[in-house]
Amino acid sequence: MSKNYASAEEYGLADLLCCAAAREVADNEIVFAGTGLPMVAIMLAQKTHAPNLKLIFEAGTLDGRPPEIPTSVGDARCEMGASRASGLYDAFSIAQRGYVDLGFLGGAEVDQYGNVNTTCIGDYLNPDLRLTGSGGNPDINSFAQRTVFIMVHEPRRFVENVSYITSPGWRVKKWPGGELVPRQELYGAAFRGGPSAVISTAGVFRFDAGSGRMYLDTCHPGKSPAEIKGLCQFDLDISRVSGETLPPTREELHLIHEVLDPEQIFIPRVK
Amino acid sequence: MSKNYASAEEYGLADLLCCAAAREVADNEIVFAGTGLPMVAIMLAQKTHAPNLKLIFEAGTLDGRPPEIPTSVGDARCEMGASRASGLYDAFSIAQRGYVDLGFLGGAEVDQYGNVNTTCIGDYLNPDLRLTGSGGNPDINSFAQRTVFIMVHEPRRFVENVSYITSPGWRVKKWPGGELVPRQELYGAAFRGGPSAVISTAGVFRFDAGSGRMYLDTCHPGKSPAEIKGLCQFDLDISRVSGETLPPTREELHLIHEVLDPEQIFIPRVK
Amino acid sequence: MNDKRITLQQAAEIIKDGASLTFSGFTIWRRPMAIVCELIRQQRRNLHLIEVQGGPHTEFLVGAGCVDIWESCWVGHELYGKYGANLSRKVGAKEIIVEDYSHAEMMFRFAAGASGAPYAATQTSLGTDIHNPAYDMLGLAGKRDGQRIAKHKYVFSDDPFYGAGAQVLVPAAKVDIAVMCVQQVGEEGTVRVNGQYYSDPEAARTADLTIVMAEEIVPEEYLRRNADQNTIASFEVDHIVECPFGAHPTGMFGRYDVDGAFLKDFYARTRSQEGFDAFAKEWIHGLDNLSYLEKLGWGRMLNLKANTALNYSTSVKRGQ
Amino acid sequence: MNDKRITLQQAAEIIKDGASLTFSGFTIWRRPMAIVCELIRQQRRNLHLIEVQGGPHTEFLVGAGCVDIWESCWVGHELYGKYGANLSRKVGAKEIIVEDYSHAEMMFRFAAGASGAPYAATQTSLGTDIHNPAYDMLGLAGKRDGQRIAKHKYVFSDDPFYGAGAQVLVPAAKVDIAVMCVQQVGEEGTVRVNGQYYSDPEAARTADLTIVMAEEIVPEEYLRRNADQNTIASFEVDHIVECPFGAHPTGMFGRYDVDGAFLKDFYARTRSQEGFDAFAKEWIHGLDNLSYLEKLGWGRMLNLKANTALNYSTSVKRGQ
Repeated sequence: MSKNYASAEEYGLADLLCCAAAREVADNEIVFAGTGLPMVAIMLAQKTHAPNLKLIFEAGTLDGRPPEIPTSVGDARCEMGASRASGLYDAFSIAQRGYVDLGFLGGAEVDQYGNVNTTCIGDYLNPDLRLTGSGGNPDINSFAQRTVFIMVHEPRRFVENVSYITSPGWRVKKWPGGELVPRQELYGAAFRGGPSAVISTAGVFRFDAGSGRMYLDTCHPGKSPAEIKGLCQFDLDISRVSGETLPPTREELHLIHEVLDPEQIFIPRVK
Repeated sequence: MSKNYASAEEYGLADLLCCAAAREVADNEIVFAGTGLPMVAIMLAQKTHAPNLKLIFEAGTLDGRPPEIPTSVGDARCEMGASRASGLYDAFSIAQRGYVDLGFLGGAEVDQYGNVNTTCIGDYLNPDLRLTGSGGNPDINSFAQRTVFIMVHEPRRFVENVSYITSPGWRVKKWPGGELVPRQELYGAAFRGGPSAVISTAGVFRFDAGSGRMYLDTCHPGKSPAEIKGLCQFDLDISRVSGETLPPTREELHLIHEVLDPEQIFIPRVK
Repeated sequence: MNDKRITLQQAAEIIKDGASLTFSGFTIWRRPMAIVCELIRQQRRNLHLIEVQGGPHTEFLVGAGCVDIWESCWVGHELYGKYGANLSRKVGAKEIIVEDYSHAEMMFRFAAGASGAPYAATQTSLGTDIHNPAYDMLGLAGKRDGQRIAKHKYVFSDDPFYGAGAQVLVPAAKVDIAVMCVQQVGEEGTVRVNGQYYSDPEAARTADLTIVMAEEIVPEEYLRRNADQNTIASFEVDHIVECPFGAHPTGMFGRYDVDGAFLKDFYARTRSQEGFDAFAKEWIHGLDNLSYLEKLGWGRMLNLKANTALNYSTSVKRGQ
Repeated sequence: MNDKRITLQQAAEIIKDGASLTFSGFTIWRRPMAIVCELIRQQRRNLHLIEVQGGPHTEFLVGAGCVDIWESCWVGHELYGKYGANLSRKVGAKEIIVEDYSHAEMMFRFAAGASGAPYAATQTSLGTDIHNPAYDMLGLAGKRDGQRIAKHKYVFSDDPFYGAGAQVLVPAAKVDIAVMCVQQVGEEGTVRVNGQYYSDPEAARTADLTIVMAEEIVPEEYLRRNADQNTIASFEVDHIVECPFGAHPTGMFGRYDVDGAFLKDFYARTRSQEGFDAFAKEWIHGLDNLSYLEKLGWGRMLNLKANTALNYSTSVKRGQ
């Protein structure tokens, strides 16, 4: 059955990101999701191709099936229909124990190795802007089999060196010296995986298994590889583009706007 | 008000032990109790001079007030009226955190320093008799401010060297060598206390703060210091006897037999 | 039976200048805002906050100049305010020391503290700047006395048992006072949290003293009928305060939702110190809990009230 | 929805010769006796039991010759049998390896395993023979491969953070299968334990595979109406079995008491191998769960049945 893809004027960028993110999830996976668009994406996957995925919220919800989109993982809406409501020790223990297949995360800056910053802009000791801090970003990224980052694409965010590595990518700092080493080397037996995709407002990016460097996989409709390369301060590999990011289907748009986020908390309607 | 002490024919040895044990508890203390006579003793203290003591059962009952005497700390009776029913991680965390004032314990063998064995009789590698094992004995003894042991008094139980140190006394083994060192030295900043009394079927024993050695404090009615010394394989200090162990009061006997253990699960009636 | 009841004002008075504090709740849920406001009214100073993660209560205290040290991993108002503007401003001006850990590290630090262990071994955040030795802010400030503040921010160590590789040892949290906000507390201190309990059990047990503010003080006997539904044991709680809606503008499972509009307004207005001071003048100073509620008004609070079948509000406007 | 239901027989078949096992419950409460009996019928061999503490189930398996290694701290029948006579006999005859830890050490080993940490730091049992290096029985037997069995029984280490002194590091428990017995499990695996949950959450999470036997399989949706009352999450449970009275002769909070007379009889009769074999012939072999219940009879089981207002039996004879 051919899919009923929406045309360009029927969806917005948030819809596209949400659907691209949902497609990163396989059925039966255990997924760790933060507040916002990732939550909508996972609930979308749950209602489409991955009905048996299990959702974990950091604040302490295990196998959640919220009837309404929560506005925080601490929200009262998280508990309704969940298998167990407990706390953060439970959630992080489960993650460290190795249950989590996939985590969805965000970031303010990312470098070519998938190192992500959510802590500060500028010198840490003399910051231009202090951000929220790490939250569970490095934890989920350390414990999960793979992580997907959803980010706004601006040149100031896709940088040569992030101001502060909050969340570890494929080449990370070995202390006390701080030289970059492969993630596998540092994590040793605890290595499970790392960033598998970055979904930005320009395209979908993946990482070369050998070099750990980011490459462009798909361009969002209307964007060219060269244009996207121009939006990165590092030298983006655009030699492996597989095509265009698939647009949302009409069924997905219906689910997003009529079922999952009718209040437009995270995903605005375009019309 | 003078106490209404029972006469010798009105009570049994178990009654005497139970009352002696109850008197080791002060009001408002947090007490960790195992199954059996200690449980009756603590509930007796709760109903007499220590109404605000808080009872912890190892299996996961915090501030328990069982309406009927439980036959195990895992018993369904433990939960009724408790502040919280949870599990062993909770109970041992609370103990290690330093909440526990007093623990009641038992043992098969004890030495002059209060080292107690509940693991095996004979060489550990070729045991004559394997016993139950440690249970929480060494844990409560490590974590509480003080512990009281209740034991049957026979020469084979009050020995020069226990077959296996299950629970640490005032001179303990320093590994890898195994030489005896003061408990304070080994526990360092984690030192909180140790065995404060042994209540046997012959008398009540305490420990010298300096030497860590056991001395006879009170003889049970009808027992002489010399007789009790003869029941110990080590050289018992009988120079500090303060008198005779106080008998149960009639009120205490009433509570034990009519209220706490009417089924005679742990404390038989003498008449 | 020891009487544990105190007033809001007394609760704040127990917390002295220079104390280390932690809190119940998660980001914008179940924060002890009424006590936080009282601390600001009493002009508490030099506080050291050690928390699994921060939220509006952090921003209130930081904005009011009560805090010298903040040890945690995150502060903000979720979708009602992207980051902690007051903390951000004071970090920039070096008016506050921030020690950054990861979320799991903070949680494991509290779990270790709560179980009486001096540290926990974990394998999170390896290779990040969280472990950058140049960023040990309490060390740089000369505050690592090994008493209440650990000698090291963290220590690397190899697993000797299974060859599991590099471990990050993180020191147990040591906290003077936990300030909690929950649905129900019994007269003797037993706490029943409904919904997610976040890191509340560990917060209460790690702290040397625990103050529980509750929507209701209920008969102890009522809670003890179902001991397996209770969250924190009587003897872990030192003082109790009854204060309905004490978590506002944060939310409380089963009782009321987050007041998103209030938080948005706070975030928008308190990016500057002048803005914070004006906010505090309007919403903190000169008020007590009742006059604060009067000022909020019935309409606002009824709108936030949770539907008791669902445990959240069906009338609150959450979206665009 | 994956169907997790299996039969008692299938549950036992999943557990292969040589597997490492742990169990739900505490001493003589909530032990998965029906599965244990089925394992004996299926003549399982070379099992490695790693448990926070033992009980009748241990004695059944050990007496039947199913067990090669027992790592724990205690075995017995509480007041119905002073110690584990079968284990005692086999230890004397060197037919089994016993590795002794303390109770808290075992609990912390499971807590570490459940949270994915390779070890836990604790300060218990210092100065005892539990730490006697000559008594490292798995080491003496050459079984410390650093894979499922840690390279060391324990390691001493100083606290680098607060000068808290000598720490005993104990290795995380690594367990193949947790065999649980609880009041209710949902169709998708969510477990609700009533009363004390003992070390059940850690047992389930530490094990690589978890089998839950329950008095009743209930609609998943029923349990999910109150997620904060559930004990173990759906995805931590791999297989579920419905087996009423599956814990007998151990007890179950809210359902039935311990069958003390049965345990006393077991303890008295199984001090010798011949005694155990006769017991097994009478009560294990040639029976299934229904014929076992028929053999016990209605009078016996009604006597043990818990009063639902109190959660324990008011008719069972407990004393002399």
